[in-house]
Parts: sequence; C-alpha cells; structure tokens
Amino acid sequence: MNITQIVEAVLFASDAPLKAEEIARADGSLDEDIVEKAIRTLQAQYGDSERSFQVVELAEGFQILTRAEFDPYLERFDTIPRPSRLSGPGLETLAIIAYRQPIGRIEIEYVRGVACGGVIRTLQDRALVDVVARGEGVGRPLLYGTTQRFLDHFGFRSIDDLPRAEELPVVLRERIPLGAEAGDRLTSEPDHG
Amino acid sequence: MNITQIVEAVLFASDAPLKAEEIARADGSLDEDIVEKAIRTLQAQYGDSERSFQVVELAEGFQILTRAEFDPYLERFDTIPRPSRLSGPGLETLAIIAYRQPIGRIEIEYVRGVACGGVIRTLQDRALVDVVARGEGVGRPLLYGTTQRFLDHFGFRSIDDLPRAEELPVVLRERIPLGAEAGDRLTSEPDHG
Amino acid sequence: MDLTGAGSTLLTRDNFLVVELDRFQGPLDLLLHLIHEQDVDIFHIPIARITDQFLAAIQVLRSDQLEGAGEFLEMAATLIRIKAQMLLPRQEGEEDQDPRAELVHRLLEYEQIREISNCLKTAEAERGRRFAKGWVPTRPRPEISDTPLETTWEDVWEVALQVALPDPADRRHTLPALSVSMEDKVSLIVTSLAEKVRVEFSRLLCGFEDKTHAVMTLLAGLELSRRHEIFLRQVTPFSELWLYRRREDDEGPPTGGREPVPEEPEIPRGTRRRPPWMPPEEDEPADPLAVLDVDSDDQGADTMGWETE
Repeated sequence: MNITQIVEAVLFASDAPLKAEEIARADGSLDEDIVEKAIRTLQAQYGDSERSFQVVELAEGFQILTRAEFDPYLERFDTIPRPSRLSGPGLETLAIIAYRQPIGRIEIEYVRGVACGGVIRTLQDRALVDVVARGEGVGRPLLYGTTQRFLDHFGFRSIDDLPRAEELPVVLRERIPLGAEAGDRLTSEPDHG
Repeated sequence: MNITQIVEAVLFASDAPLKAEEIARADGSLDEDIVEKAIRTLQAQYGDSERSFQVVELAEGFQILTRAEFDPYLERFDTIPRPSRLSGPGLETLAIIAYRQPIGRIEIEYVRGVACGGVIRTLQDRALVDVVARGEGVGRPLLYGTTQRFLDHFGFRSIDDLPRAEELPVVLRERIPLGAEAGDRLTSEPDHG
Repeated sequence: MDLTGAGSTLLTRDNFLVVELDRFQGPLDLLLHLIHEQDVDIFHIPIARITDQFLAAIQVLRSDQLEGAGEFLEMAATLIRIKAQMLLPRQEGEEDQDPRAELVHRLLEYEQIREISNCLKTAEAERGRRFAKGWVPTRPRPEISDTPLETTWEDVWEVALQVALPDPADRRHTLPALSVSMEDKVSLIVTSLAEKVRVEFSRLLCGFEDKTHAVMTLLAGLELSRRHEIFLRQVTPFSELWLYRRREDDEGPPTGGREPVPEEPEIPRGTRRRPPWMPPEEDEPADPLAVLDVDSDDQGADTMGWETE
C-alpha cells in the first residue's frame, strides 16, 4: 500500500473537493508536498492508461471527475445527477409564460404581483424558458417563451398541445393586454404622432 | 473513446450499483455482454495498475468501491459518508425477512417474540425492506421483502449470497405457517425433538 | 396471573441468577440466555426450573413498566401452561406430543435468526470498509439544467388554475426609489410629445424629487434620440434642454437660425393630461406596474429596474 494509493482512495471516497493539506490528514506519513506529488502521479497514471476520469484542481481543492467528453453517455442515468423540483413561484411563473408567451417580465410581474427576475433566471438556467423575442414597445423588453426542453419534459409536441386551456383562469386564457388599466405602454406602440 | 472507457465513465459517475443492461443504455453500441466484458477488462486494469478501488459485483449490479484495506485511512474524513450500522433488533428483523420473504408482520413478531412495527418502519425508511405483496388471509396483511439496497448494504451480489439453507438447522428450512394463532397448528406439527 | 408470590420466593432461592432485562431483546432472548447459562439441553428443558427463573427475572419488569412487558408476561403464561401440561398424566392413544415442542421450535428458530443476524453484522462491517465514490458532480461545473426535473405537468397545471390577477386593493403601495425605469421615462417623453412638438427637460422632472428620475429621464431622452424618435437641443451650456418630437419627414434639428420661439412651450396647465404612469400629486396609488411588493417570496434584489441586456 503506497502513498499514491492512499491519496487516491481518499480522493475517490470523498464527496467534496479536498485540499492537499486535508488529504494529508489521512496518514502521519503525508504532508502537503507529498500529497501534491501523489496527485501529479495519479494525473499522469490516469492520462497514460486513458482513464475516463481525471484529478481536477478546483478552487475548493482536488476532486476526481469524469472527463467532459463522456458527458453524453452519462445523461441518461438517473442515479447520477440529483433530481429537483420547481418551487411554487417557479411553477406559477412557468404556467404564466407557457400560456401567455411571448411575454415580458413586467407583464409576468404584473400578474404575479411580485418581482420575478430571479425566478425567470432559474427557469432559464433549467432551459425551460428562454428569451424568444424582443418586444415592440418602449425599451424593447425581452419576451420569454417556453423551450424545446419544456415540450420534451412535459411531453408536448408543440405549444398548441398545452391542455385544457378552456379551464384556465381568465388571466391566462384570454389574450387581453395585461396591465391595460395602467396605460397602454405595455401592449401598444406609443403613438409618435 | 472506446467502449471500456464509456463503461468506466458510467460506473464512475453512478452513486449506486448499476446492472449490466442499465450500463448498456449509455450507448447504442453496447449490450449486456459487451458491458460485462468491458467490466472484466476494467477489473484487470485496476488490478494491474494497483488502483485503490475495484469494480465490485454488488446488489445484482456493478459498482466501483475502494478496496477494504484502505478503510483505516478514510476513517478521519467527515466528507466520506458512512452508512450507519443497524441495531440488534434491526438485524434480527432483517434476518427473518431475508430468509422468509415475503412475510407479514405477525409472523415476524411470532419469530422474534416481540412487537416489530417500529423496527419494520425503520427498515422501510432506510429502504432495506419494502412491501412486496399482500397476504391472502384476513385483512390481507402487508408482506415484506428485502430490496436492492439491502444487498448493497451488506455487500451481497444477490439474495443467494446469504448463508445457504443447507447450513441452517432443520427448523428454518421448513416453511411452517406461522402466526399469532398458529400456536395450536404448531403443536400438531411433527415432533422436532 | 399471579407472578408476585411465585417470583419473590424463587428470587431468593435462585438469586445466583442476576439478569439485566434491558440486555434482552425479548422473552425468547431471555429464555435462551437462561438455557445457555445453565448448559441445559434445549430439547430437554427442565421446564419447571426455567419457568421459575423466568418469572423471577421478569419481576423487575413489573416495577419498571418496561415497554414490551406484555410480551414477557405472555411468555410467562406460556411457560406456566407448559409446566402444568407436563404434570398431567399422558393419556393412552394420544399422540405422544411433548408440550414443550412448540417452545423448542421457536427457540431453535430464534437462535437461528440470531446466528443469521451475526452473519449480517459481519457482512455489514465488511461492506462498511469499502466506499463508493462520494457523490460529486460528474463534471466540474454542472449546469443546473442537466439535472433531471421531477416536476410534472400536473404540478404546473394545478398552479396555473390558481393564477389570478392580484386585487389592486391588496397591493402594497411602496414605491422603492430604485424602481425608476427607463421605460417609464421613455414613455413619459413620448406621451408628452404626443401633444406638443417639444418639451422642456425640467418640465419632465416636475413632481419627481429624486435625482434618479433626472438621470433616467436624460438616459431615456438619449435613447429616443439614438432611435431617431426625438432630438435634443440645448442652446448654451446650462440652459434649458429641449426635447423635440421628430416626424418621419424631419431631416434633423432646426437650423441654428431658427431658435425655438418662446410661444411653443406654453400649455394650459390645468388641461395637461396626466400620463398614466406619472405619480399624481395626490397620495392615491400610482401606476400598479411600478408598484413592487418587495416583501414577497421572490428574490427581492431583482427589482423592476432597467432591464439590462
């Protein structure tokens, strides 16, 4: 059992990146320099033997990670990434965008009554919505719509497949201009007269 | 990028044992036999290069695990998750379920001589056992069996890895109907003395 | 059943047998302990003696009210029954059934389970020495969108049914200073110029105390100028800045010789239409769109400010 193996075992089993001095705690015979040397040995060995993983140095320390080119093969394994759910605000915002797309942030906020920038960004990060156009009006607002991934995830062929629209509350069902009583700035081009 | 590397990447990235056919889903070029051959290649490569981990056959699948002799070096890392050990009642209850599955609570309690509802619930929470069927009798009792997680927790490849029936005394091999009111029936069984 | 009498006398007689009941997982465990302690053949249990010892041992149960006391008492009853049956003369023709048979069966079975438990314990310890790769992201920087989403359409649909325009009366009328948007100012300029050819910059600031409004109004003016919708004119440094409406056929700003004539700006004050987005002089709610509920569930940092690109 040699030092390189010990460092490898520690790196492998840890579920967080470890700094060299942390790894050195594994055994009295180790120190930071020895550990870093061992890591370089591992990096060379993994490279030479064409392992599909590598020792990567991150800001937080060292970690063994799969090499990026194998990503496509890992996508279908649900034991790999942790699943997550959308929050309540996320669901509501997604529903509004789905049924009223393309729609600007101001309008979404008008319906929800709260600021939505963060939620929209989260939905964008999850690739469920994206900017699909720029509005015609003042400031040329970004308009959001649902993505192909949205359709894939929920099993719709197209936006026209969104079910049972007739049961929806009026605000989502009808293409009434949102915020109409607040002036026409959101929905109509200002008159340049 | 070769097949062995793909299989390695999938095994490496997974946090649970994967069956050969599950691994094969990573790519169209794979099937169960190819995957198993790749795993044997990996096992040989890891052995030759004295990696501190191995591909282990576990819970009807495969997983990369550290070799046991490195355990002492891993002890002091709280970033390494350790499964908690089962209590005595937990082990007893699990033993009964493992050997007599599917089995209902009443029968388990008859064998152990004590109430087991809480222990069974704990085992269920830890996903070591689960309801696998409903009994035929009055109230259609829930019948419990062991899970993949059970195999994983104890390092068994399959349920056949449990100590073999031949090694057990006569009493356990006989599937005598047991139950709260089975006392009368039992006394009329052939003499075990 | 009366355990007290029998128990207390037996306890004194057999007090060499000290039993801590907490150690036992149940009556079968205790029985096995008693049997093994005394090196008794399990197939020939001296039922009278074992029963007495069992009863003595569970004396403590009664006082401590241990959970599961009933199970010990039940076993005590079984032992007493077996003891009684053993005393009865065997009848002719009856199957030679030892009254202890079921108990022996249960004890053997339980002993087996304990052996298996020990095997499991060993296996568990052995498995516990080996570690899977600690869960780490497979790539240095996984995209959030790479993780599977468990949300179903039903989740979305349920929320969709609840969506309603907030009741304006429920809205909190806080107008944070930062909510000055360029859109508002663009709109202000455009609306002002809808009725007139030009407007003074200072007039656009009427009713807006905060400096932010001035900055945003200027930016809006520059933006509209960039889009060739208006043009700006200032005759001398620090003089009034004028914003001019630009018609499609306009070529550019008025030439130098034809400075704005003073008659233009005057508008009957009372008749000026208040643009919908402009906060009125009274304290009535302003434009609902400009109202921001900063206490709500969302990330408050993202206000309705200037949309950046």
